[in-house]
Parts: sequence; structure tokens; C-alpha cells
Amino acid sequence: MKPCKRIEIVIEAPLAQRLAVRLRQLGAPGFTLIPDVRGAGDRGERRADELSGDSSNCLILIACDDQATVDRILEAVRPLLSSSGGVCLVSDALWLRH
Amino acid sequence: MKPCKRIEIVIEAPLAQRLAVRLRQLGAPGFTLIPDVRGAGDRGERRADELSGDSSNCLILIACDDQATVDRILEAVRPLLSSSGGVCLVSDALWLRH
Amino acid sequence: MKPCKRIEIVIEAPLAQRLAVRLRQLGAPGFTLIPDVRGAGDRGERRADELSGDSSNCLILIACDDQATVDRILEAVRPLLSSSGGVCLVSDALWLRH
Amino acid sequence: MSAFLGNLGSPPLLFFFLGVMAVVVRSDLEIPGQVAKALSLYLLFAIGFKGGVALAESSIDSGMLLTLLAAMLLSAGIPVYAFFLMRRRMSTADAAAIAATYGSVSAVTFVTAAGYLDIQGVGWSGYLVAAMALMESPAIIVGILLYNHYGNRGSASASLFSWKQLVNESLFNASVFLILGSMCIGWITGSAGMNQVEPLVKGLFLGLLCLFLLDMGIVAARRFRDSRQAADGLAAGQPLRLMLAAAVGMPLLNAALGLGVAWLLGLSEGNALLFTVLVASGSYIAVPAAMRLALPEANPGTYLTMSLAITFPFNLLIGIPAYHAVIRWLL
Amino acid sequence: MSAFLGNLGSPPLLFFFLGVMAVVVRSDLEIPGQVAKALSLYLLFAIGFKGGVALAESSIDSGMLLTLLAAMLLSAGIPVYAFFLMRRRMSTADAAAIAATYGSVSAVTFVTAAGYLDIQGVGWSGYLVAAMALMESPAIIVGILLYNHYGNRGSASASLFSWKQLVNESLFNASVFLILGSMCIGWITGSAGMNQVEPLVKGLFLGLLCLFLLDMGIVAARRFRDSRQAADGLAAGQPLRLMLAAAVGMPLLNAALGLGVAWLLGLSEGNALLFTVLVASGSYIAVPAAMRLALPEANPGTYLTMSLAITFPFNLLIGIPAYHAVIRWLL
Amino acid sequence: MSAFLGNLGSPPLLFFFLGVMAVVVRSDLEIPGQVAKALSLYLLFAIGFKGGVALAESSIDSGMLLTLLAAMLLSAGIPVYAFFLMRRRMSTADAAAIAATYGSVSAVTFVTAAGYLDIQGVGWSGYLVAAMALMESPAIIVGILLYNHYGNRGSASASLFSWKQLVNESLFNASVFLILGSMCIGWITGSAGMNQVEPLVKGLFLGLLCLFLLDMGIVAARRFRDSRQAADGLAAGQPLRLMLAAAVGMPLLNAALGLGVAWLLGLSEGNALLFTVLVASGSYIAVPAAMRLALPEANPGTYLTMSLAITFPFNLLIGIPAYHAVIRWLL
Ligand SMILES: Nc1ncnc2c1ncn2[C@@H]1O[C@H](COP(=O)(O)O)[C@@H](O)[C@H]1O
Ligand SMILES: Nc1ncnc2c1ncn2[C@@H]1O[C@H](COP(=O)(O)O)[C@@H](O)[C@H]1O
Ligand SMILES: Nc1ncnc2c1ncn2[C@@H]1O[C@H](COP(=O)(O)O)[C@@H](O)[C@H]1O
Ligand code: NA
Ligand code: NA
Ligand code: NA
Repeated sequence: MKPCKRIEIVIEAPLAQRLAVRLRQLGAPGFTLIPDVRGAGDRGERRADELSGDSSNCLILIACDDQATVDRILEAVRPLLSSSGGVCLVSDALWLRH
Repeated sequence: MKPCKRIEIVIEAPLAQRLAVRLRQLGAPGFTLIPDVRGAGDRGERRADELSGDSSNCLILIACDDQATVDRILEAVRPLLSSSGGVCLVSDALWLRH
Repeated sequence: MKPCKRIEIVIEAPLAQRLAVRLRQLGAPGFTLIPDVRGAGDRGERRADELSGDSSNCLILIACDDQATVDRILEAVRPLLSSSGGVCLVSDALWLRH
Repeated sequence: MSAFLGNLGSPPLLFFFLGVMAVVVRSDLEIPGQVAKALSLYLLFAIGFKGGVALAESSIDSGMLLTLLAAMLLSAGIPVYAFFLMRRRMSTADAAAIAATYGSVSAVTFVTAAGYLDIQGVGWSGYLVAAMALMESPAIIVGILLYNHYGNRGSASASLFSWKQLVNESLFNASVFLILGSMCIGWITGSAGMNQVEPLVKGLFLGLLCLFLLDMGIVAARRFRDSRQAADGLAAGQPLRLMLAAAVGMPLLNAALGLGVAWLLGLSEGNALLFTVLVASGSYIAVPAAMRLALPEANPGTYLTMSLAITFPFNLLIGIPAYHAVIRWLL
Repeated sequence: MSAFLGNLGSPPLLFFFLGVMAVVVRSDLEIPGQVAKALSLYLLFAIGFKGGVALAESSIDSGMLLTLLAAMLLSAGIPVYAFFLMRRRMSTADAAAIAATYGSVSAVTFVTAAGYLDIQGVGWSGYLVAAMALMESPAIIVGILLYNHYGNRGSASASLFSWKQLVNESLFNASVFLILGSMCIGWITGSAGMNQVEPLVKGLFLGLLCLFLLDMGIVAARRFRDSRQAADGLAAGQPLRLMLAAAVGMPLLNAALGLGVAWLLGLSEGNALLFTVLVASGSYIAVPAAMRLALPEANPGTYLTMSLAITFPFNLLIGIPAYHAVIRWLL
Repeated sequence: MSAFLGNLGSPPLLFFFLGVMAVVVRSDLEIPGQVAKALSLYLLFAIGFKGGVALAESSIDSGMLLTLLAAMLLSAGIPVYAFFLMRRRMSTADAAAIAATYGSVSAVTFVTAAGYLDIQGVGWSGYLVAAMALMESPAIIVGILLYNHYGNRGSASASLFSWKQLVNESLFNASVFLILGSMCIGWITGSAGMNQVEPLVKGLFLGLLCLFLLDMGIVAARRFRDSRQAADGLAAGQPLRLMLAAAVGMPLLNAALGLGVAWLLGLSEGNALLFTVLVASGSYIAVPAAMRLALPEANPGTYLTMSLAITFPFNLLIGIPAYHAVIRWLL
């Protein structure tokens, strides 16, 4: 079991798709993406509705054991949250090495 | 990065819909809801099956940096869990402010 | 509120279905399974695509307050991760008793 | 006898069996959830539209209005007798939930009966569709009133429950709304409208009913299996024997009631069958959804298993042709 | 007048109303997301294929090419005047997003207009389908160029935004690609191909359009309601009155433009209507998706609410028959 | 030659190309997952039902039973030779997985071939549908037996793997179960049943096949692209050239085998083609699912890429008309 950071990001689907691509460039060892997530926050409600041009959220989960990479990811996420809303949480976890 | 509580609630879909509405009234700054989640616990299996009247679970995630609000939310959730089952976990996290 | 471990496992859908069955045998008090989760890691991208034989991931969440059970679960998960890939994270949380 | 075999040998029923078989042999066959939901919306849309067009071609008379009134009264009245019957063997909450279940109706049973009549070449009137929509809700309200009067109040989810919302939801729940709406549109546009949508509304009806019943077979059999597996856990409902007796007894009692009223109203063969099927069927979508919020103490392992896994197949396989035979004999 | 009533009384429009009603009475009726998406793909496939087959039966002439050119020019030109008009009352970002919205088109409005013509028995030519596809993208690019020139650059999501990707996405977005592709296949296989797929492409068209517009009614009404509820939060867009004025004014102005050009091009009755409808409609799928990435400062509560919740129903209910009446009067 | 062009110019094949193109130009076109799944269930249902009805109109004879026996033997036998052939260049696990893949069948290739025959106006017999269902499973079991004998046992996921479950799953997997079940129902209800479901089962068949192949084009092209991108990561399979050679060689070898057996059995033109196509096709749903559990050491980047991204399009575009040409020449 190796200590690591557990980064959790909720952002709008169109941004999430591109963020996923960017994550690899930033050196994330991997990520998991939960699509079609609803939510509400400062910018009102978000629900999945492809027809309406409204877009739902995605939840991206990243386990990362390298602090420098964590910082790079957070720096990349911060401006997205400012301009388009969302949430990013960081917590501690143990990563089961196999 | 601001310390906050990460509240995670798994309850049946029909309750989750209404809990989401209630959350705003309780002062939650926002929430994220993952629909169509399966699971099993004391009350047997739950799967998504709209036709059968069986209902799936939802997972609700709330980041909250105000302890009083956290307590209010937990008080509202507790009776739901007693009567209809489910799980509520609280953990610590850092919230990326933007 | 009772302290517990929060186990989070991301593995391929066909394995997840069977792991869910196994979990009960290992004494897990319950579990929550999020289906159709995308992701990427060492083994490349995974997306939901039932037609193609490609399989998506599932995210399994287990709250468990008994350390012996936690260990049994982790031992069961470890070989799955080695052979088929995925991620398993363990963190601390408080479980709202009702 | 031949009516039974004819019914059992029709493609829709055989696909229902196939779904049951899929669960028995543990096949992973499954209609994706959203598609199954869409199929059920399609059936409501089609039957509503057809009913509306049929209505446009007839005239509204007092017999029609009487039938609608009788349907609503039955939906509100059945829960009362069912509640007191059930309370002798079950908790107040379970009894109230079962009462609401059997006062309300199953749209799929109705649609299947309509398909059965189409295959048999027996006509039926459009206003029966309205009867179905009117019967969904009263039972829910009566069931909860009974519980509030005879049970201990202050249930836990009560914090999320409000009467106003409940009434709104039972009046405008998706299936009631879609079927009534489609009926109105069919009624407004008449046969000119039907010409535009005929290949969808009529052409595909029986084929899509097959696929839908395939899924219902899976869903019903799965619930039956689950209820047996849960026999010793918290999830368990009442003993299986009691559930079986109640879930076959209720539709038979109600069918008798329905047949009697249909006879008093002087309904035609097809209309009498549809009316009886409505009264005899039990809800497994609208009622359970309402019960989860209003009566969380009631165990879905009891009321939902009864209506979905026992009464529904019973009506489909035995009830419809049996009621039909009785109607033929009465007429 | 009777054209209006005839249009309002057709099943597709009535189902649109039914969807709006569902939101008004707070019914939980909803077409599952993936099925709604599939319905929209079906409509593009069907209209594309039909257009292609029609094209195979005519010959390519200069009038056709001129029409396509005019369509593209309008899609690129409208954003320019719209931008300066809107900037007088709104932020540069909002003005640019609205400009792009109204330069681009709504495929569903086009499909509904085609269905309207089919019901009315008025013919139209296949190449209009190509015109629709060509009009989706230019407006997006012009809108962003305008913003980059007149607004403050360096927007936050810019890190995820690249021109190359944007151009690729607007040229090959799902709806443009599917409609052009189906058109080519219809054109290659001609009436022999049509024979193979006719029951799907033609038989089910109006029926599935009904179900799709039912969902569009829900979606549009929901957005209208949300935009009113958000009136004081961060999510709020412009004041409702301003939005209403702009969202009815833009299609009227553009329809006038479209009618003029259609008249200059000498288009037939059906073609002129489709052309006008394209010019008058506003995008609510492709443009908002692009704006979220390229112009995150623009508020979807403004531009999306305008095109989806106001302009779309306006064109559907009033625009199509009104433009048709004018065309009839002009011809 | 004209058979090739005729095949390539048919709407279903052109839609497959369109799907491939969508991936090439990086369009975001995609059929929603549940709808794609539903389309595949529809095709199995329709082909099964048609086969059953055809069966009801013929009589069961020894030639039929011999064909079914031959089909099963080929499905069990092909993996043996394929395994030893592949093991010369690949790991034991990969060789076993490929062996199972090519012993088993692709239902979609079969359905497309049936559609091809329908378009060409060539008849075929219902029992071929049963042959398809019987060929899915034996190869899986033989493949795993081979691995257990020649490879190192004790694989990691073995804890989740049980023979009993595997056998059950391969016998009753969704596609086998649905196709056999629909065939039985078609056989029981005969042409009376067909009358009820004809608009769905026959009318929409080719149209929905187009939409399904559109999605298969996307899915196959995406996997081809991914396998090339992964060329240096852990996810990489075998070198592309080896995979190409094997994935074109296997269907050709197996087609030769199938043609020979079909000739010995004296099958008619249509039946011989379907039989050959079955033998020549490779599984990309049932086998990979089983391999993931039973042989996690085998790399889906190899066996799945081969069957889905190379063999499937090869059979679709070249194989079917080529085998047909040979059969015509042999007869
Ligand atoms: N406090 C919160 N807890 C959990 N999720 C949140 C929270 N606030 C916002 N979100 C999620 O982030 C999305 C955008 O939030 P906002 O930008 O605040 O509108 C929402 O739709 C939610 O899904
Ligand atoms: N220990 C657990 N860990 C994670 N999820 C759980 C756990 N126990 C119950 N759940 C979830 O809560 C739902 C209701 O649980 P229960 O009331 O125990 O039947 C289940 O269907 C699961 O989704
Ligand atoms: N660092 C990570 N953080 C979150 N999820 C991951 C991570 N690495 C892998 N995954 C998930 O586990 C799956 C299999 O990973 P892998 O075996 O590394 O290819 C991926 O598809 C992801 O969904
Ligand atoms: Na009833
Ligand atoms: Na426009
Ligand atoms: Na084969």
C-alpha cells in the first residue's frame, strides 16, 4: 500500500473530454471518468440532455503518488473551474500496489 | 486549498431526487449526483430497472466547508437511512478554490 | 459516526460483476457499484462498448468497519489487478450510523 | 380451452415465457434499461393514440361516462376491502401498500389484453384507455389515507413526503400523462392523424409488444427469484405461500367484481374484457414509487413481488383468456 | 389562418405541446436520453437519405450550386450584423455567442419543416439537405473570430481550446457528418436503395417525429422554466424581456433576409420555405458545445435559452406557417 | 466483379464505410451504447424469427441434422489447428484466445450475409440460424482446454473463474439464447405469427441493419486506430503485420474448409454461403468476454483487434461476395 493523493474533479462534459487528454500530457498515471453525472452549484442545475445543448457533468478520479504531478494537474484544473465552474477535491488514500 | 468535509450518500433513486432539493434548503453549497448506481446491503440487491418498480441507488457527493451545514445535512439524512436503507460516509478533503 | 475504511476499486466490467458476488462471501457488509465508467491507465483506454467486446470499467465502493474483512477484500482484489489491471484505493471515513 | 392455448401460443406470450426462461437458465439476456423504458412509452403512446382515434369516430354517451365513473369508484373502493382483508395477516403498512397496489392498474396488462383482442379480432372502444388512466391514482391516495388512520404516523421519510406533491405525482405521472395526452391528440387529429403515424402506431405494435414482454418476463422472473433468495435476510417479505395466495386471490376477487360491474353496465365483449382486466390487475410502477416515499415501512419484497412476479404473469397467461371465456359465457 | 391551424393541429406539433404541458404540470414524463439521441440521429439519417435519393433523380445545375453558396454566405454573414446589433445591449462574449447561434441552423426545425411540407403535399429538392449541413459551421468560426477581435482574449479554458480542433469539430460534427453521409449514400444507391430501407426511412418518419418533438417540448419548456427560476442567481442570463425580444426578432429579421435571397434565387415554393427556415433558425446543439470551449465567458443562460426555449418553438408554431404564407403570397 | 461492386454499393455496406470514415475524420458521430445494443438484439430476434418461420414451412431431414453436426464439429475442431499454427509465433495464451475466436462465429457477419442474400434474391433455410447458435460455444471450451493443457495454469483471475459458470455462460449467452428462442417461437407460431410481427421483423430489417453497421464501422475503425496508437505501450498486442496476416489468413483457410464441407453436404447456394460465412467469421463478443475471465494473460489487443478490426470488415466487404462467387462457380 503506497500513500497517494486522490484527486476528484467535477466539470462539464465537453471540458472533461479534453481534460482527460490533457491529463496524460501532464503525467497522470491514469484516470477514471464517470460520465452523465448531474449536479447543482453556483451556476444552477446541470443535467444530462444531449438534445438541448445543455451538458451534464463528468466526475474524474485520479490517483497520483507524485506530488509534482498533483500540483501540475491542480494548476491545469484551476482556470477551468474559474471560467466554467465545477469542483475539485483532493484527499489522502492508500494505493494497493500489485 | 481549503479544508472541507466530503459527504457521500448512497440512497434509493426516488429519495435521492427529493434529497437533492432538500439539500439546497439546508444550505449545501452544491452537490453532485451519480444516477443508476447498483448495490447490495442489508436490504438485498438493488439494480436499475424502471419497468419493475425496483429502483436503483444514487450516489450523492457534497463538498461542504461549513461544519454547521454538514451537521444539518447529516441530521436530515439519518432518518432516511433508518427507514429506507443506504450509506452515508464523511471524510476530509481539500477543496481547490479558484 | 463510526470510523471505517472506504475501499474504492476500478476494474473491468466482467470482473466487477463476479467480484461483487465474491465480496459478499468475504463478509463485506455491502457495496455500491457504478457501471459504465471510462478510464485510461497502463493498459490503454477503456470505454463502454458492448458491441465491440471492449469492456468498460466499473467503480466499486465498499464501506467496511472491520479491519479483518478489509484485509480479506484487499487480498482478493490484488491478483485481479495484477492480471487484468485497475486501481484500488483505501481511505479513512466516518460512517453515519442510523 | 382452445382460447387458453391460442393465447399461450401467440408470439407476445411466448416471448414472455422466453424472458422467464432466460432467468431460469441464468442467461445474461437483457433489454437495455433505457430501451425498455422507451418501449413502455411507445406502448402507452400507441394505445393512447389508437384509443383517441377510435373515440373520434364514436360519440360520447352516458354509458361511456358511467363506465369511467365506475372505474374510478372501483379504484378507490377496492383498497378499502383489500386493506382490511390483508391486515388480518400482515402489518398495517404492508396491508395499505397491497391495498393501493390492487386498487390501481397495470398498463402493460391492459396493453397486452388489447393486443389479445386485436389478434382475436374482437373490437373495443377508445374510452377504455381513459378508464385506465383514471384508475391509476385514486387507489394510491386511499391507501395512504388508510395507513395514516390505522397505522402509526410520523414515518421517517416523512420529511421528504408532502401530500401536495403526492397528489400531483399520481395525477400527472408519466404513464397517465402520456396515455391521456396521446388519446387527446388521437381524438383531435382523428383518422387524418392516424394516416400519418399508422406504420408506427399500428404496424409495429405487436412486434414491439413481443420485445417488451420478453423484458417483462425477465424482470418478473428475476424478482420472483430474488424474493425466494431473500427468504431469510432483512429483505424478506411475507412467507411465499401467503404471498402466492394473496396475489392470485386478489385478481380473482377483483375480476369477479369487474365482471359484475361490466355486466351491469352492459359493456360489449371487448370492452368488458378490458374493464375486467383493469380491475383485476395490480400496479407495479406507480404505486411502489409512491409507497417508497409515503410508506417506507411497507416492504417492497411483499407488495411489489406480489403484483409484478405473481399477479402480472397470472393475468397474462391465465387471467385474460379466463375472463374472456366467462364474458363469452355470460353474454 | 387555416394554414396556422392546420399546422398546429398536426400530430407532430401537438406532441410538442404535450411535452410543454408535461413540464407545466410537473409530470415526470421524459424520453430516456440515449433514446432521444437515437431519435435525433434517425431523423438526420432519414432526411439525409431522402434528400440523396431525390438528388439522384434530378440533375445538378447552377441554380443548385448558387443556392448552396448563398446558404454558406448567409451563415457567415449573419453573425456579423447580429454581433454588432447585440453588442449594444450585451457583453461582447454574449453578443458573439448569439451571433454564432443565429448564423448557424437547427436541424430539427428543418426536419419539422420538411415534415410539414410532406403533410401539405408540397415537394422540395434534395440539395436543401446539403445546404443545411453547409450552414452549421461557418457561423461558429465567424463568431469566435469576432470575439477574438473585439473582446479581451486569453480566456480561461483557452488551455483546452485549439483552432485546429474547433475547425475539425465544426466541419465533422455528428449531425453534419451523418446528414451528408446519408445523403451521399442515398444519392449513390438511388431508388434501389430506397426500396430496401423505405419502411424505416419513410414509413416511420412522421410517427418518430412526433415522439421526438414530444421530447423537444419537454426540453425547451424545462430550459424556459430554469431560466426564469435562475433570475437572481449567478446562472441568470440577460433580463427575460430583452431575451424574448432578441429571440423573436432575430428569426424574423433572418427570415426576411432568407425570403429575399430565396426570391432572388427563384426557388420553388417548398425549397424557398426550407431555405427560409434554415436562415431563420438558430443552433442549440453544435454552437453551444463550441462556445463552452471557445467562449466560456458567454452565458448559456442567455444564448442557449434564446435559441432553444424561444426561437425554436416560435419557428415551429408560428414561423413555419407564416413564412409559408408569405412565400405563397410572393409567388 | 459486379457481385463485389453490387455488394459494396448496397446501403448496409455503405453505412459501414460511413462509420469508418467518421473515425478517420475524427467526427464525434456515435450511436448511443444502449441503442446499439438494442439494435443487435433486434437483428438476432428478427433473423431468429425468420429462420423459425422458414423452418416451420419445411420438414426436418437428415441433411439438416448432418449440417448442424458438421457446424459443431468445425467449431470444436478449428481451434485445435489454429492453436498450433498460432503458437509458433505467439504466446500460448494469445494462441488459445485466437483459436477460440476463429472457432466461434460473428452473428453480425451472419446477419449481414443473410441481408446480402435477401438483396440478391437468393433463398436460404431456417436451420442455418440454429447452426449459428450451435457454433458459438464449443470453440470457447476447446480453446480453454488447450490452454490449460499446454500453458501454465493457475492464472490470476482464476479465483473468479469456474468451469461450471463458463459452460453455462457459453451455452446460454444472450445472443445464443435470443436467436434460438426467437427461432423456436417463429417455428411454433409459423406464418400466423409472422403476420403479426412482419412490419418489425421484415419491413425494418435492412434499414436497421444500415444503422447497426454504421455503428460497427465506428467500433471496428476505432479499435484499429487504438491498436496502432498503442504500438509501444503495455496495451500493445502483436506486431501489426503479423496480426494482419493472421486475421486475413484465418478466415480464408476456414472459408476453404467451410466451402469444402458445404460441398460435401450438398448445400444449396444460399445455405452454402451462410455456412461458409459462419465458419470463416470470428467472434468478437462472446469469446473475448469469456477470455477475459478464463485467460486474462491473453491480450485483447491481439485477438480482439484481429477479429473485430480486420476479419470482420474483410468478411463484410470482400469475403461474402468472394465466397459467393466461388460457390456459384462450384455449383
Ligand atoms: N459543494 C459541492 N459539492 C459537490 N459538487 C459540487 C459542489 N458545488 C458544485 N458542484 C458540482 O459542480 C458543478 C458546477 O458547479 P458550479 O460551478 O458551482 O455551478 C455542479 O453542477 C455540481 O455537479
Ligand atoms: N458497506 C457498504 N458499502 C458501500 N455501499 C453500501 C454498503 N452497504 C450498503 N450500501 C449501499 O446502500 C444500499 C442500501 O443498503 P442497505 O440499506 O444496507 O440494503 C445498497 O444497495 C448499497 O448500494
Ligand atoms: N492513476 C489512476 N487513477 C484513477 N484511475 C486509474 C488510474 N490508473 C488506472 N485507472 C483505472 O483503471 C483502469 C485500468 O488501468 P490499467 O490497468 O492501468 O490500464 C483504467 O482504465 C482506469 O479506469
Ligand atoms: Na386493479
Ligand atoms: Na440561422
Ligand atoms: Na468461425
